[in-house]
This record gives sequence, C-alpha cells and structure tokens, in this order.
Amino acid sequence: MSSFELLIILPIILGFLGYLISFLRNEFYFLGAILNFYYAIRIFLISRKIEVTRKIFNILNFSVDKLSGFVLLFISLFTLLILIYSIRYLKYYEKKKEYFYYFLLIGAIGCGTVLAGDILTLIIFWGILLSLISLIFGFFQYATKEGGEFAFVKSISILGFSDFLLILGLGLLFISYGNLSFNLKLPLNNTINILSFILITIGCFAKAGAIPLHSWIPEISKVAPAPTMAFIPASLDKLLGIYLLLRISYYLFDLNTNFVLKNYLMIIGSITILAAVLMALIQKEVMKLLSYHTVSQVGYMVLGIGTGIPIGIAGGLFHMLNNAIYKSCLFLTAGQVEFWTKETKIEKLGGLAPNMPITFTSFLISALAISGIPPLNGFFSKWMVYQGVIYLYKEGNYLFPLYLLSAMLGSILTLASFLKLTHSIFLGERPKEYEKIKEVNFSLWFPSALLAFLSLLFGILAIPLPIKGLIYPSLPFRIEEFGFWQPLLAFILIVLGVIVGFVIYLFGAVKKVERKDIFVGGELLKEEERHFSGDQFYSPIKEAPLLEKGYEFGEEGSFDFYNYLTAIFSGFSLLFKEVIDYILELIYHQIAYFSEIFGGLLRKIQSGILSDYLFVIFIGIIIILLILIL
Amino acid sequence: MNYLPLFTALPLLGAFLIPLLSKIWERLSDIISNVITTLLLILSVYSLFLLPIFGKVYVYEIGKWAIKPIPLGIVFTFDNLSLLMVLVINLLSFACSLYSITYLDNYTARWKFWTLFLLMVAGLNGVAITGDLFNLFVFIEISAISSYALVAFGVEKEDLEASFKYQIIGEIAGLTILLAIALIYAKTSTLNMADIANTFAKESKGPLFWFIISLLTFGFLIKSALFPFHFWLPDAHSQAPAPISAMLSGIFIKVVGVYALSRLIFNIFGLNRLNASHYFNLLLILGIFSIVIAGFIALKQENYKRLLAYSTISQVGYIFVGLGLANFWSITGALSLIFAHALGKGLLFLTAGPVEKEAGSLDIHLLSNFKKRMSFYGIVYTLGALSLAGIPPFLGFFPKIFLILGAIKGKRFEVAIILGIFSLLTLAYLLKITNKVFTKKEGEEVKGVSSIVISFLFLVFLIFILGLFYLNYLEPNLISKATEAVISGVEYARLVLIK
Amino acid sequence: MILDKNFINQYLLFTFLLPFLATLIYSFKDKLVRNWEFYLFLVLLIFSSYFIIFSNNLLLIYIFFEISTLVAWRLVLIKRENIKAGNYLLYFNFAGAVLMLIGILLILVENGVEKINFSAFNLENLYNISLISGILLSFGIFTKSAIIPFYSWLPVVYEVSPVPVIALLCGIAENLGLVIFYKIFIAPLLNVESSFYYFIIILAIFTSIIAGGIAYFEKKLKRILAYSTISQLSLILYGLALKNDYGILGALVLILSHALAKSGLFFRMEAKEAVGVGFGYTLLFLSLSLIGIPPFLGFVGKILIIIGSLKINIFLGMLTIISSLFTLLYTLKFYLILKKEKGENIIANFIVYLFAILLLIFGVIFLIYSFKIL
Amino acid sequence: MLPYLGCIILFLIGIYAILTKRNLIKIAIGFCLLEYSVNLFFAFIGYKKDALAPIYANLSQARNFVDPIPQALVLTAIVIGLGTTALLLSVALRIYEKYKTFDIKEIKRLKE
Repeated sequence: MSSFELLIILPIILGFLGYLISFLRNEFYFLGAILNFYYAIRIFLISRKIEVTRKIFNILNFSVDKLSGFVLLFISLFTLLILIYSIRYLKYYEKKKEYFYYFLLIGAIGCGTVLAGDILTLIIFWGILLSLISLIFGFFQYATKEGGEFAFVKSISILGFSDFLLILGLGLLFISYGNLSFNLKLPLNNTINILSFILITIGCFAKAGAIPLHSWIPEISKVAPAPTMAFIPASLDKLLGIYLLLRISYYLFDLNTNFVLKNYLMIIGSITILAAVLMALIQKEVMKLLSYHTVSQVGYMVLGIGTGIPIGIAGGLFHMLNNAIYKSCLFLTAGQVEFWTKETKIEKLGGLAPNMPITFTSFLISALAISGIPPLNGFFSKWMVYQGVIYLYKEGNYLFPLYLLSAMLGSILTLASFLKLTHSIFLGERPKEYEKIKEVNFSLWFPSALLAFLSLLFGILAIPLPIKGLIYPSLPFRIEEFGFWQPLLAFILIVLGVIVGFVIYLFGAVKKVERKDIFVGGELLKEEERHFSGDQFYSPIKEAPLLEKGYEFGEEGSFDFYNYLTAIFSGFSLLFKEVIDYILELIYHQIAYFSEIFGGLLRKIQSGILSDYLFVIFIGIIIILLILIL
Repeated sequence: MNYLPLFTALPLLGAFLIPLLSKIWERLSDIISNVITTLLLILSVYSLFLLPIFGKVYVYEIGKWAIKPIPLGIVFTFDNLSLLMVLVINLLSFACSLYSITYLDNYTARWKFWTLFLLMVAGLNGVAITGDLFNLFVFIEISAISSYALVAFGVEKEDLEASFKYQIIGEIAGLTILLAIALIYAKTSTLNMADIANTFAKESKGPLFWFIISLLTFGFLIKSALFPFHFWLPDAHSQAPAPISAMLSGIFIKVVGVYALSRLIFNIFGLNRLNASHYFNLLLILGIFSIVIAGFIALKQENYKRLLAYSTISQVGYIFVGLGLANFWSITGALSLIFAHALGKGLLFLTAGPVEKEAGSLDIHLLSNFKKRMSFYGIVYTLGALSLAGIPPFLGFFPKIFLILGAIKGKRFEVAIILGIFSLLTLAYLLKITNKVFTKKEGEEVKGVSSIVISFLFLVFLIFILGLFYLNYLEPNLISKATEAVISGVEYARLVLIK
Repeated sequence: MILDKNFINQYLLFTFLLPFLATLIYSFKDKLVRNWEFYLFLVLLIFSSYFIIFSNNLLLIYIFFEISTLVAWRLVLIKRENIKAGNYLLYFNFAGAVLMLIGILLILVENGVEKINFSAFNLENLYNISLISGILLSFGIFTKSAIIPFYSWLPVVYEVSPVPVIALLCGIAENLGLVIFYKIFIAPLLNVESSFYYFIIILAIFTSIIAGGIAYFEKKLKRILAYSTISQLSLILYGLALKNDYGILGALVLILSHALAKSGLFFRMEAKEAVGVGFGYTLLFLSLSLIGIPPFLGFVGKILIIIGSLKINIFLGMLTIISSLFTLLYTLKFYLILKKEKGENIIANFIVYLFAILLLIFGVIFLIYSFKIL
Repeated sequence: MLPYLGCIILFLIGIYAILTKRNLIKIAIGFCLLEYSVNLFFAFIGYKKDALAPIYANLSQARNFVDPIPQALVLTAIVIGLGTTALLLSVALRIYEKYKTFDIKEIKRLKE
C-alpha cells in the first residue's frame, strides 16, 4: 500500500472505528486526521521531486504533481485544524458521532478528489464528495435553527445540479477521447471541447460558490455550525472548485486558445466579486455576511484564472490558498464568539475584544487580510490578480478596465463591510449579558490563531514562502518577475509607522477617553438604548437610488439560481402533470366512460317485445338473402 | 365402433325409463341419468382413442342399409369433428348431471327434469353424429323442444316468457332449416349428406343454391344466436335452471348452431374462401358485430346470468370470426374456443346455482351487499372467467392464439387487433361479477355442497389440465384433426361414400 | 455483450430475490399480509419471474408474464377495497399483454413458422423482427414497466396498495417487462429494425423526464414514489435500448439498484425506529442511490447509461442528465416528507438498514467490476 | 305452379300473423300456418303428375312413381310440429295464468 491509499483509507477506517467504539472516540478521529496529514505531507514532498501516478483496482487512477500536491497538503491541514476545533466546539452536539465520521470522510475524499488522475476517478470522487456533503448537511435538519431542511434541499439541489452537468461534461470527454489524464492541453476550438469545458466550469462554480450558483452558501450558513462553514464552503470547496477550474483551464484544456471563454470566466468573476460583496455589505448576521464574502472572494480567483496571464493565474491560485486560510479563520473566530454568546445577529453583539483578545487578534488579522490590507496575504494575491488583469491590454482585451474596477471596488467594499463587522462584534458598546465572557479554550482558539498566523506569514514572507515555494512551481508557465513590491520592506515600514503612531499616542494629547451622557432631542438616552451596533452602517448604500432596486431583487431571491432552477423545473412539471398526465388520464377515463355509455345505449335494443325481435330477424334474413343471392 | 348409436340410444333409453322407474323411487332417476352420462363420457373418450384406428371417418349404417351403391339408408358418420363435439357434449353433460343431483333439491319434479335433460343430450349427440340431413333436423328439434321445456322448468313468470319467445324464434329457425332441407331434397333427391355433397359438387352454383345457403345460414345463425339473431338468448339462458343454462350456453348453441352450420357449409356445400369469400365475410362481420355489441351490453348488465348470457353471444362472435376467416388456424381457434367456452361458460353458469340458492337473488347489486362470503365459488368463478378471457395458462388462452394467428395469416390485421382488444372487454365484464359478488373479506363463509363441488372441481381441473396439455396433446390429437375435417371440405363425402 | 448470458440470468434472479426475501420477512410482522393468499402469490410471482428469466420460449415467457400480471392484480386486492386500482392494473396490463401476443404471433408469421407447437415459439427459431411487430410486442413491456402512454395505472395502484405489495411490484413485477425486453431484443442479437430501437429510446427517455417532472409536482408521498418508479424504469429501458455495452450494463445495474432503493424507501414508510440504527441516514443513503450519487449503486448504473447515451449523441446525454436532475429534485422533496414518517414494523427498519448498506457495498463492488470489464 | 304459390301465400300469412298479432294464441296459429306451408311444400316436392303411388310390388316395366320419401319426412315433421305446438300452447296458457293477459306487448319483464 502506498501513501495514496493510506491517505484515503486510514481516515476512513479510523473514523469508522471511532464511529463504532465509544471508547477513545475522539482520539480515533484525531489520529485519522493526523495520519491523513502525515501522508499528505509525504505525498507533497514526493510531488516536489517527481510526478507519481498510481492505479488501483484498474479503475481508480491517482496521480500527483506539484499543483495537486500543494492543494492536498492544505486540504489535509484544514481537515486536521477544523477537526480539532469542532471536537471541542460540537461536544454537546446530539449526533456528533456520525458528524465527525462524515467530517473525516470528507477530508479523506477531498484528498482523493485532488489526487484523481483521470476523468472517471474524478467523477467518482467528486460524486462521493457530494454524497458526503449531503450526508453532513443532513444534520442541519436536526438543528434547532429554522430553515434547516430548506437549506439542505437547496444546497444539495444546486450542488447536485452542477455535479450532474459536470458529469455530463466529463462524460462527453470520456466518450470523445477515452479515459483522459489531465495534462493534455486540448485546444478549445471544437464544439465538444467547448461544451464540456463550460459544463465542467459549472460544476466548479457551484462547488466554489461563484455567482449564479452561490446561493447555497448563504442559505446553509443560517443553520450550519461554524466549523462546518469554515471547512466546507470556506476552505475545502474553494480549494477543490478552484483547483479543478485551474486544472481544466490550463492542464486539460488550454484556455488561451479561446478568447470568448476567457472573458466568460472573467465576467463571472467580476460579477461575483461585486454582487456578492454588495450583498455582504447589508447583512445583519455574522455567518451570512461571512458567507457572502466567501462568494465574493471566489470572484478574484475566477477572474485571475480567467485572465490567461501567468501572473494573474498565479494570483488566482494564491488567492485561493489565502482565502481558504483567512476565511476559515474568520468563520472559526465567529464560531468562537457564537460559542459563548449563542448569538450571530450583528446588532446583539459588541465590545467583545477585551474579553476575547486572541479571538479578536485572529479575527482582525484575517479581516484585514480579506480586505487586502498590505502586507497581509490577501493584499498580495489580489495585487497579482490586478496585475494579470492589467496585462490583458497587451492581448488587446479592452474590457480589462471593467474587470479591474470591479475587483478594486470589491476590495474596498470588503474592507468597508469588515469595518462594520469588526466594530459590531469586538468594538463598540458591550451588552451587559456578555460581560462575564472569557476567552475560549486552547483547542478552539489554536486553529484560528494558527490560521491567522499563516495569513500573516504568507503576507510578509509571500515571495520566498508561498509564491516561490508553492505557487510558481505548481503552474506550467514561466512567470515573469513583477513590480517593485517588497512585502518584507513594506511590513517593516508599516511596523515602523505603527510604532511611531504608538509613540505619538503615548506622548501626545490623546490621553483618556472621556465619557459623556448622550442626549437625543433634549432627553437623556436610556442606558439600554445606548448600545450602538454596526448593522446600520451602510443603510444609505442600501437606500441609494441605483442600488435600491438591486437590493430589493437580491432580497427577494431574484439573483438566486435555485429559484430559477426550481421555477423552470416546476414549470415543466406543471406542464407534464397538467397536460400530458391529464390527457392520458382523460383518454383512459373517456374510454371507460364511453364503453359504459355505449353499453347502456346498446342494451336498449333488447326491448322485451317479441314482435320487435322478429322484425329485426326478418330484416336480417332479407339482408342475408340480398348479400348472398345478388 | 359399432356402439355409435348408443350415443343417442342410451340417453333416449334413459329418458323413457326414468318416468317409469322413478315411480318406484324418485332418487333412481338421479342414478340412471348419471350412469348414462358417465357411460356416454366413457364412450366418447374411448372413441377418441378408437377413431384413429378406423381412419378419418367411421360410418354406421342403421339397420344395415348399405349406402352403396345407392345411399338410401340412414347413416351415422363419425369423423374427427363429430368426435370433438361428442366429447364436449358429454364432458359438460356429465358435469351438469353430477351438479344437478344436489341442485335439483330446489325443485319438485325431479324425473321430469331428468327426462328432458337426457332427451336434450340425445338430440345433441344425434346432431353431432348423424350423416343424414333430415335426421339432423329431427335431432335438432328433439333437443330444441326439450330445451324449450327446460327453460320454462321453473314455471315462474319470467321463465315462461323466456320460453315462449325462445320457442317462437327457435321454431322459425327450425322451419327455415326444414324449408331448406326440402329445397335441397327437391334439388338432389337424396338426404344422405355425403351424397348431397357429391351432387352439389357437380352442379353450378345458381341462385337456388344461394337461396338454400341463405335459409340454412339464417336458421343456424338464429340457433347459434349471432347478432342480430340473438334476442332469444339472453332471456332463455338467464331464466333456465343453472345446469340447463350451462348446457344451453356451453354446448347447445354450438352443436345445433355452429357445428351444424359448419358441417353443412364446409363439408356438404364445399364453400371456402376461394369460391365464396363474400359469404365468409358476412360471417366475419356479423361475428365482429356480435363481439363488440354483446360485449358492451354485457358490461352494463346487472344480472348475474344475463351478463353471462350476453357474454355467450360475444363469444359466439369469436367462433364465427374464426369460421369467417376460414383458414386452418382460425378454424382451429374456433373449434378450440368451442371446447374452451363449453367448459368455461358451463362452469360460470353452474356457479350461479349455489349463489342464487344462498343469496336468493342474482341481481349483482343485491349480491354485492350480501353479507356472507363465498370464497370457493369466487375462486371457481374467477378461474373460469380468466380462462374465458383468454388468460394463460388456462384452456381459454389457446383459442385466442389461433384466432389471432388466423387473422394475421388471413392478412386481416385489423381483425387481429379487434380480437385482441375486445378480449379486454370480456375480462372486464366477467370480472365485474368477481369484483362485486365474490370479493369480500368479512362475513360467514358459505359451505360448498357435495356434488356441486365435485362437478366444479372436475371442470376446473379440466380447464387447467387441458390448458397445460393443449399444445402437446389436445391440439394435435383432437382439434387439428377436427380442423382438417372441416377444412378438407367435400373430401368428407368421398371418405363416407368409399365405405 | 461482454457478459455471459447465463451470468446475466442468474444476476437478474438475484435482483429479484432480495425484494422477495425482504417482503417475506416483513410479512411476519404485518397482520394485513400474513395469510396464505399472500404467500401463495408471493411464491407464484417469484416462480413466474424465474421462468421468465430462464425460459427460452416466447410462449412460456408470455404465459408467465400474464401470470405475473394476475399475481400483481391479486396482490393489490389483498386489501379488498382496492378493487378499482386492482382492475386498473389488470386491464392495462392485460391490454398490453394482448397486443404483445399479437406481436409475438406476427413475429412467428414473419419468420415463416408453419406449425404451431411449443418449439415454434423458441427464440432460436426467430431471425427477424419487423418494426411493427416489435412495437406491438413491446406494448406489453410498456404497460408492465409503465412507459408512456401506458403508465397511468401505476400511481393509482401505488397510492392505495400496502407497502409489501408495492415493494414486490417495484422490486419484481415491473422489472419483468424489462427482462423480457432484454431477452427478446437485446440478448439474442436478432435482426431487428434499428428504427425500433430509436423509437424505444425516444419514448423511454421522454417518459423518464415527464414522469420525473410529474413526481416533482405531486404532493402525496406514494404518488411521488410511483412516478419516480416510472421514471426509473423507463430509464432502465432506455439504457437497454441504447444497445451498447455501457447502456446495457448500466441498465442491469440500475435494475438492482432501483429494486433495493425503491423497495427500501417503501419499507421505510412502515419502519419503526430501533435504538442504535441510523434512521435518517439509511433513508439518505437510499435517496442518494436513487439520485445516482457515488459511491452508491445507483451511480454506477446512471453513469454507465449516461456514457452509453453520449456514445450515441450529445443530445441524448443531455436528456439523460435532465432526467437525473428531476430525480434529484423530487428525491430531495420526498426525502423531507419521508423523514417525518414513522411506522410500526420493526423488521422494516432492519430491511431498510440492510438495503442501504447493500447499496453502498454493491456500489463499490459494481463500480470496480463494471469498469474493469468494459 | 299454383300449389307452390298457395304454399308461399300460406307462408306469408303465417309471417304476417307472427309479426303483427299481439295475441299469443294468434301468434301460435300463425306459427302453425308457417309450419303447414313448409310441410305442404315438402309434400309437393314428391308429387309428380300422373305418377303412381309407390306401393306396387311387382312391375313388368319402368313406371313413373311418386317419390315416397317426402311423405315420410312430412309425417315426421308433422309430429315434431305437433310437439312444438302443444308445448307452445301450454306455455301460452301458463303465461295467461301468471300474467292474466295474452297480449305479447304486455309480456316484457325480460328486457335490456
């Protein structure tokens, strides 16, 4: 057994043991995740040197190259970290036994998906992942929160829909070319290739959560616990979806051979960035807000990959990694807050920074990272994407200003919304009931703190560590050296600036915060009304003349693909039911009815009067005579 | 095979003995008639094995009046077609007489019933084996008169009415047949059927010929109750006592109507599709009309036996479609349908007896509210109904195959479809009774009565076992030979006269 | 075909045995069906399916086909008040069977069979099947396996029948039509007009889509499952009619998967929750298999059929996917309804559990083997 | 030819009676007329002009005999007719007992 099988099978077995044996249950899960991580590292290290392929059962074909090696590593890492988090977080969860098992399975199968070396293997693992996701989402129906069932149905509908299209696309390739491995660079110039490319991208979009297939993420965020959100939509599905998009765009196919498809990706990316972030801006719930950001960030990756410019692609890939890091960190920290407060409404929270310093720090770093504040990693990858977009002009693609604009605007609005979020949760007035809140345990804060640290690390040491070590080697391009950005230098400068600011704070005029009573209309504002949360920050935006309509639509679900999906299919259903079924029923009932009526009429022939009978009989003989003699 | 006259002589003997002996002990009539029908059954089964030894036809010259060189004497001819009919007659009359032992407890005049019953059997057997045209008429009348009397046996209002109407229409048929026989005699100066065939073969077929044919057809179509000559049948068959209904529906109309007609038109007049296609088309069209119209009427019937009576008309339509297509397969189908329908419809009519006795009525609506359960009769009825509707593995399935095959071979595709689709109608109206009368789960179970149960078991056994052995045994040994006898036409005359 | 005919026959019998055994065990705890009538028909049903699978004679096949119809009819009438539904079943199937008989006889005539005896109906004696006789013959299959325009009986029957009866219907009786289609049109490599297969393909895939659509629209649980059955059965027929290795193999796999999943779902309606058994998850297993998501068995069948249809053309592949999408949507819908159902029968829970696990295990095994042999 | 014409007239009268008369007895009479006409017709068939009755035992030369067979047949037919008529009339009388009428249009309990 090589590392490939062990990587996948060991978590499955250990998870199953944990599922069966109540004794040492958590240790089994933990061991499974650890072993998974261990083998992931091994495979990662192997993949640095050579490309390995392995066939199992003559059907599963695994292969690892530098790209899949590094994605594998991170999937495994996230599995481990979030498992540690959730073992504590979901300690009192009713069905945790199954939950952890499926969680571990998702991690293992996610690794398998990345390792898939040909089309069939990919289909199988991708599908198994869907089934596991639906199994784990099945738990939310038991959640006390409302809407669990709907969220389950919606997310599985969208994911299943896109997966079926993905299977169709892959099947089309399978039929046309046989069972392909992924390093072929097929030109996108014939119908089959283009069609299957589009179908597969739909699968990727739904998984990663790009508009218009994003709506399952905000929906599931209403009911899912924080670690699930951190794991599935925020890290695993991002990694897998974007990984696959990259795979098919530049390995299986060559996106650069089709100008239109590139723009298709970039348009989707830009719209995703802007629309999702605008929706995020006005959310009143932490998880939902974060989930809209999850969607929004996908836009950068899709945009980056869509550029076809090496630096842009690298940016997209790097952004995928960064996003997974800081977004899971955000979800986890939000979860830590929820762990004590049992609250996710923005207006009910506030002022928690002193109580939960580590959580706050982690959250702040990640929030800054997602907003693209230098020198954090988010900035760096976004910047690479911008560069890629700008380089488009060299190719004569004059739509690039629009893409650039939306990307930058998205970044700004992200910052804006995170200002609101940070303020609402950690700063501002603290409600009374939260005064006794303490920092969470080690096993809860450690994963998020580690992720925050990674954000920081990948930001400061961006070039030596992730870019040179992970991103560039993974891509099959020669990437030109770029710009003058030196993250370390910038960091030092920023730190210097902060120190200067601190000095000024110490010695300057700003000494002490002065508390004053608040008056409204001449009256003293009551103590309990004094709490001011951030959820109203951007109400003006919502009421802006142009955006107002858009928000209305958005709130009504007009941008929700699920509604269209169900509407279309319901329409067809109605048609089938009311037309075809109705007609058939009608025909069969009419036949029965007709034979009843016909029988009723015919039986009147038997009148009971002998003369009538004789008359008919004599007519009969006359007719017979006429027929036979004439 | 010189026991051939026994087929008529035995029942006639019984019919004369019974009035005398039943004065001594009334139950003696039961014994005599059952012994006679059993003997007849044994004889007919024995003939099944004996006939092949004598070749295709056995001719019995009554009183040793040789038919050669001049066919003056009266003969019985016994070929494979007669064999088939005799077998069917005696199978069903055996079952019915067995059944009647208990059934007759409802009636007072036991010996009268048995006398009439045996007379009818004698007449029917006579029709099947006679080789003389006038004898044919006589036997038809013997069986017909006894059937008129038997229909009126209950002497209720409806019974008498049905009997009267039946008599008038039936006798018109009889007279028409007599007129036709007179005309035939005028034309040929002979009454021996084989001789008539030879004479007609030499002559051209003028209007008189066709006039005779029309008269015969008219008469026999009335006897076999094909649409539009069926009016007497629903009344008569629904009002007769149950075993008589079974006999009338099961064999009477087939022997007196279908058998006699097909014997005359195929064997005596030598008609076939080549020289008389319009004649056969007439039969075909009337057959289809019968199937459809009687089927739809049966669907709306509210009386147990009346429904079955209409079903008989519809089934006769199938037989006539088979005759009308007039090829080997379709006639095989028609003849096997005679067999299957005799057993099946006989069974169904017989079930009416105990049901009427238990519930006091045959109105389906009343029966559906009847409180007791009759599972045994229900199962028997349903099996018979399934057989009649042509559902395998029962006997009734095979006629359907051959009829449809005949239609396909005759390039009458629409007929094949009609035959197939309207067997659905058969199923529908027959199961109407199963659904409304017998499908109950609660209530006290009705106990079966001994001889009735035995006759049911006998018929069900036959339906099932003959269905199983149809293609392997029954078809090659009996029915296809009978079909050959029909299809070979005036070959019959040669075979008879060569003796 | 890559598989041995004999093996396929045994496999088909195996697919029938599982629902049979499950129903048998189930009946011990159900007062309604625990009587001689039910057991008699149960045995008759498995007996007739045995003959249909292994017989090589058209007449025998037809006879046992009709017997299975009768059995189905009586099974529905186990509950006496179901007369209307039972008759609906019987009349539809009988009409189909009659047309099938005409088709069989027409084939006989076309192949120049002169003498009608038992061996005349042997499949080896046949060489040609024309379009018209093929279509007539397949009417019996259409009614039994509920293809447009003869599916109307199925929802009516399912709506009123007790659970073990439905399990037998969807697990055994309705598959018999497919088995016959396989035996006559696929396995013996007769000379059938190719337009016949196109006809079947079009009819089957549209039935699948339409029935899926109706299932999505329906409100009552049993009716949703009924239309789902129609959809799945026609998908299987479609797979067979594709007439390439992928399609046939997929259809064969889907027969087993559908039998297990659908009868499992019906048993789930009557199941009583036992301690320590994942009640909701077994249900989810069954649903996922029905949708066709790996690693469950339904996926193997579906993916093979999708590949098989893509081999013919892209458009058919699209239609197959649309059908699968409807399956996804209505399955999620009835999943939510079914989740709240709870019955009384403790054995049913065991059966559901068993079937769910079997779907998973068979899924993995079939996945490996089906692609290995292709 | 005239006797045959008489036959046909008798036959038609019989048909007329059966078809139009409402009284059971009249129908029975009409039926008898039909029967007589057919019998008469049968008897005429055997008749030959100036022929002898076929009862001579020894004849020296070929002579024209009347055909004896139709007469025998007619005798049988008359007997049968007797039987049917008797049965018909007795049933008619029983019907009168039960229905208190001879009108055939009143006797229609069996219909449809």
